[in-house]
Amino acid sequence: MIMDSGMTDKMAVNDHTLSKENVPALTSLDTFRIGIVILMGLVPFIFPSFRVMDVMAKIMIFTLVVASFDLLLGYTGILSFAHGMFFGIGAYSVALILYHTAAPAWYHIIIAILISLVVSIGLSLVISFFSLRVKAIFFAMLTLALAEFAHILGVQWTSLTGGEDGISFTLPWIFNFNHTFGTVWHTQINGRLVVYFLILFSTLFLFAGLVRFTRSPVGRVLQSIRDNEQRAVALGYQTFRYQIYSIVFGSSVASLGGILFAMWLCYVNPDSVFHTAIMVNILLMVLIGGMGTLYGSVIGAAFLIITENWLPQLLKSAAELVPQSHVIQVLADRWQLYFGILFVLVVLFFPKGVLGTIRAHYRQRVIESESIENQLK
Amino acid sequence: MTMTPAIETRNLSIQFGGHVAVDCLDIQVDPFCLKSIIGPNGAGKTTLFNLISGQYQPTQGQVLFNGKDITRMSAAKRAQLGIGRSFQLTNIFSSLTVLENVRLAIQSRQQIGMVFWKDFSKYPELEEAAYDCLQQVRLQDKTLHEASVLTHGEQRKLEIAILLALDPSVLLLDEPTAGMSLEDVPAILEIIQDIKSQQNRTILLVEHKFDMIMALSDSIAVLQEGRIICDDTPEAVSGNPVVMEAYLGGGVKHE
Amino acid sequence: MKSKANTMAGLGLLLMPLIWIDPVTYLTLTVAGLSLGMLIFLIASGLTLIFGLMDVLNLAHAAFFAFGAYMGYTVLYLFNSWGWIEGASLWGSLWFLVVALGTAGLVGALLGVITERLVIQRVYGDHLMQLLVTVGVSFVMVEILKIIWGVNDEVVPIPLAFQDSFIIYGVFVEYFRVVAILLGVLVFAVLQFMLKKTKIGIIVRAGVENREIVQTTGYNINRIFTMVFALGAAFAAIGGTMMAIFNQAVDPGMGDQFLIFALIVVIIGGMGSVTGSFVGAIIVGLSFNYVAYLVPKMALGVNFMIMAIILLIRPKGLFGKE
Amino acid sequence: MNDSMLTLDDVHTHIGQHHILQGVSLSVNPGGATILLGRNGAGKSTTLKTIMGLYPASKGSIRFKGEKIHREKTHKIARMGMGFVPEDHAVLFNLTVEENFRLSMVEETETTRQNLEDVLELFPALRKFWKTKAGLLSGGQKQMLAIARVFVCDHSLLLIDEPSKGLAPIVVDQLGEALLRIKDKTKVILVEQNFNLACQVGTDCFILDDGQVVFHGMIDELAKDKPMMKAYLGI
Repeated sequence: MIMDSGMTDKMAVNDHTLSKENVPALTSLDTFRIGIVILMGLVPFIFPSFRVMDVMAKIMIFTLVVASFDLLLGYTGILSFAHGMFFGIGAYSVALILYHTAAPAWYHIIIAILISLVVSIGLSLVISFFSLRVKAIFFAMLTLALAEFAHILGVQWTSLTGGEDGISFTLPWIFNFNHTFGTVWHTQINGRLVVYFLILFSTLFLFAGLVRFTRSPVGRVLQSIRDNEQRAVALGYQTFRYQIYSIVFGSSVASLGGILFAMWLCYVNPDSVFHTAIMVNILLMVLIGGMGTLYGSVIGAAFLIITENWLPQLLKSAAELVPQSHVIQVLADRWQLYFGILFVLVVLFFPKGVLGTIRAHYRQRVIESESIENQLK
Repeated sequence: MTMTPAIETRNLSIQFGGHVAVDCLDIQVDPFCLKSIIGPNGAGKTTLFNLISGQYQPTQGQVLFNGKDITRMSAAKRAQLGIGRSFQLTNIFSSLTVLENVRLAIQSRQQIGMVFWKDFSKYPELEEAAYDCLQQVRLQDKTLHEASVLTHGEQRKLEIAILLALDPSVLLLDEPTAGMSLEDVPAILEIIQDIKSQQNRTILLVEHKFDMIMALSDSIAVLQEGRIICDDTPEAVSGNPVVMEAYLGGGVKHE
Repeated sequence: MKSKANTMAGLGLLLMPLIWIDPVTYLTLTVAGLSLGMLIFLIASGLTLIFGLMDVLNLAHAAFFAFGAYMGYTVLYLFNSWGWIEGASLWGSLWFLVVALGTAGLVGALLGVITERLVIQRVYGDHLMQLLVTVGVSFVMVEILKIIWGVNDEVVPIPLAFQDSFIIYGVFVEYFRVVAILLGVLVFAVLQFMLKKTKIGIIVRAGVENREIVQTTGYNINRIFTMVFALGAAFAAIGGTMMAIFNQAVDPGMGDQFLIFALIVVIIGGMGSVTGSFVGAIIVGLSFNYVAYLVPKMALGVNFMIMAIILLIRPKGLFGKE
Repeated sequence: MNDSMLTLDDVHTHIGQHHILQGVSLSVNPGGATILLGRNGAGKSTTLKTIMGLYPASKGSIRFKGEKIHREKTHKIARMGMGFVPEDHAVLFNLTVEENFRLSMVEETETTRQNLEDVLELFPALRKFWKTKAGLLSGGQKQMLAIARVFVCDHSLLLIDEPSKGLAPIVVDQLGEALLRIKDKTKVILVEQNFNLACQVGTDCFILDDGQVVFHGMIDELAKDKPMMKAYLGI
């Protein structure tokens, strides 16, 4: 069953007693979800190529980051351009600690997680206190300025961050890529595979946490605030507090996503984690999947990352079909242009995104069948 | 015997710019009564509501709720205490379903708004309670509709259902029939009558339909330029020539 | 009383760097800071205008700015290739500047018209959509810019006369800095006149709130909106050319780098207030220069600190309303 | 009829998928006030907005002073001398009372300034709040401002949508007087639910039902026609 309030409401209304006793059976959509997770787990064994595994790992990480962003944008109605910055904070905290310690051990990763959480929570609290009370648009501006500042800091504070060259580092303990544990199914079980599964399970766990959060009473209040804040206050909700909850939680998850990202690449630089282009990508992923759907983040992340890996080559080979045309060559080189155009078109003409559109359609059908029922009565 | 009034204001004033909208106003509303507030446009009726429900902070004076000073309390806190209000222009969560609109109100009343670890479907009793409220205002057939697709009259009913769901001891109704077509008005009237006959809530009502006020009210306060010029029983008010001059402009027209 | 105290406090802060800097250097830095401030004001003014009147936060502003910078660069590059720039007199150089600024302004206005008609017009009244869509437009425009001019930094040929300076009381003042200050003040005056003395301000603010009423009163609100947006874009482009000459270089990412200044200025000054932006830009320009002289690495950080402090005292900015 | 000021001929209007006006034909002569009556949703407001060009007519023609206007832009129609007061306190909340008036003076001339003085005479409360934001006015004061601001310009035709909605009786009386005064000078088309007010100011009237005109006649004739009133107005 789609995570759809309409459907649950219907059950509750028409069938109070039934819904209480019934243990929910596995629906086709649940099976689909479990299937995807199992498939993700099997990928390293089915496809020996690193390329596929790399794409899968990035899809998972970005699903997580995009979902946490959706919590802010889609469920709370707050546009924070600093979300990419929190992602960067996570990535840099693990990179810096492992890089600056002589002999990193497993607990250094725990320390990195703690540091990034503390920094993210602290910073998101500060941002909220400064800007939430004024106006949503102000929040957007302030976070954008902050994100730019973080990028500049990453580039210019060379003694700490290594500047534009970035930091490469090695992972400790079982995560070390040189670690091997033997072979299963013709596939070598090594540190990289361990990290892959760490990403898989962390994403699963945190994503489930986000789903639970949005489906909890708090999540419901957030949606009401997005819709009509004044009314939510009149109902007795202290809206400010709820918005802070959402921002702190979302930002923390984003920084955890950053940690996973850095661990997968074993390399960070300012452009790869702090640049506005990352933020634009996250935005595009949310929009394509559908704001306020959470599950849409899977669709958005998968679409964009797969295209990103495949579009440049496709354009290049297409450009070669037209020989000696400089313009076409240049147009093929700037493949990000097409993302930008797609972005604008999606915002203007497809604002609900893939999953949002499907759900709206589905809800319409539920209402129609309900009104037919009423007429029959 | 003197009862503690459910709502009392003392010397209440508020200014906007240089303009005094409510001017040293004292009003007392006895518990479980229905008091109407009438007066020409601009007399400060809605402003008074905003002061009582906490949307505005007064420039001077006090607001008391069951004898307790709530002047410095936020709007959200007052709602939790039991002061519920409806708005002059319809004010609902338009992108949420009808049921969800009411469910949120019940959730607020039961103080489980801060729970983030439990799935909301673990609270079926909330939905049942919401369903009951919707039944009271005869909207039970529209539970799954998005609130924005309701007609104007239905939205006003939903607004009252939300208010009931908060289970407030004091209801502030700001022109519940405003903008409604004539054929929808009796339904609202009936609903207010229902609430009143349960004898467990205090109601403050702002309304322009004079017949309706005469039929419903226990007492009527007449506001003019931010002051109360008369506060009495309906009969006394309708017999008061000063009031009739100020409010009805001479000749009383009963439609 | 209070405003007097504020002015005194402001003056005190302004003179504070004299504790560490000798007076002549201080004056030099002040002139440089003022001219930087005016350049930043030029960038921020368009943003403020569009936000204050049309209630649109235009994040594509940085892209208009960058386009303007490249247009100015192109004009000067052409003049240089014809050999006009090198030996030009001060007045000749001024003419080149006017042509460059004019071209940039026209192109900026044209881009503004296109953007407004194609995109912005569909999202009036919806802040979230505006933010999203202008981020997208910005992204597209920077990519187009890279297609036209390439991804590398380019050196902007500068008339030598601009780099000349004259000396007053031992303080070196470059001619270009004077031009920058005059231009900033001129733009400020034009904006103030437009907002205070004409009805455009009223019409546009009214149109933001309720198009129907404005149309039925007899105004062609669509055209007026397009014009205001184009004007904001033109200011951004002019600011871009000025900044290109000031830095003597252009690069595709320059929009983002300077957007941060514009944002800080608008936040400090109060959103939508032209006077606020003017004052905010001066504060940012001066403090940036003083601090860059004393502790070079802290320059941008100090601007952030000033922003934070002002937000703490006045959450709506210096001149912000409601 | 060539001397009619405004003629609608078989006008259809769609809003989204809804077919709101289903062939409205009516014509009004210069002078006096014409009232549009009918139930909620009968299409009265849509008729006014279609005349004003805010909704495109999908079929039919509209003529104003002999010129076809059903393809014109709203602001052009307005400049031809048609004024419009939409329903629900149609003022600009973020503008002061003064700015609201300045906005309505498309050209600030001696006449408009004189008109403004006259209007302020009629609604003295507005002078008191001259520098106040219109959003801070009470509901009734907003409605007064909404009407007062169109009186400033010399229109030849005024379309007014439910001016008495949400007003206290005494203010309705005041409004009635203002309308009586203006209708000597300017033709008024009024949508009104308050039948007393309609009778007070109206000369002739049209009743709309389900997007069509079902009655046309003098308003005092209608007042006598009890079955008609019952059937279409629920009175």
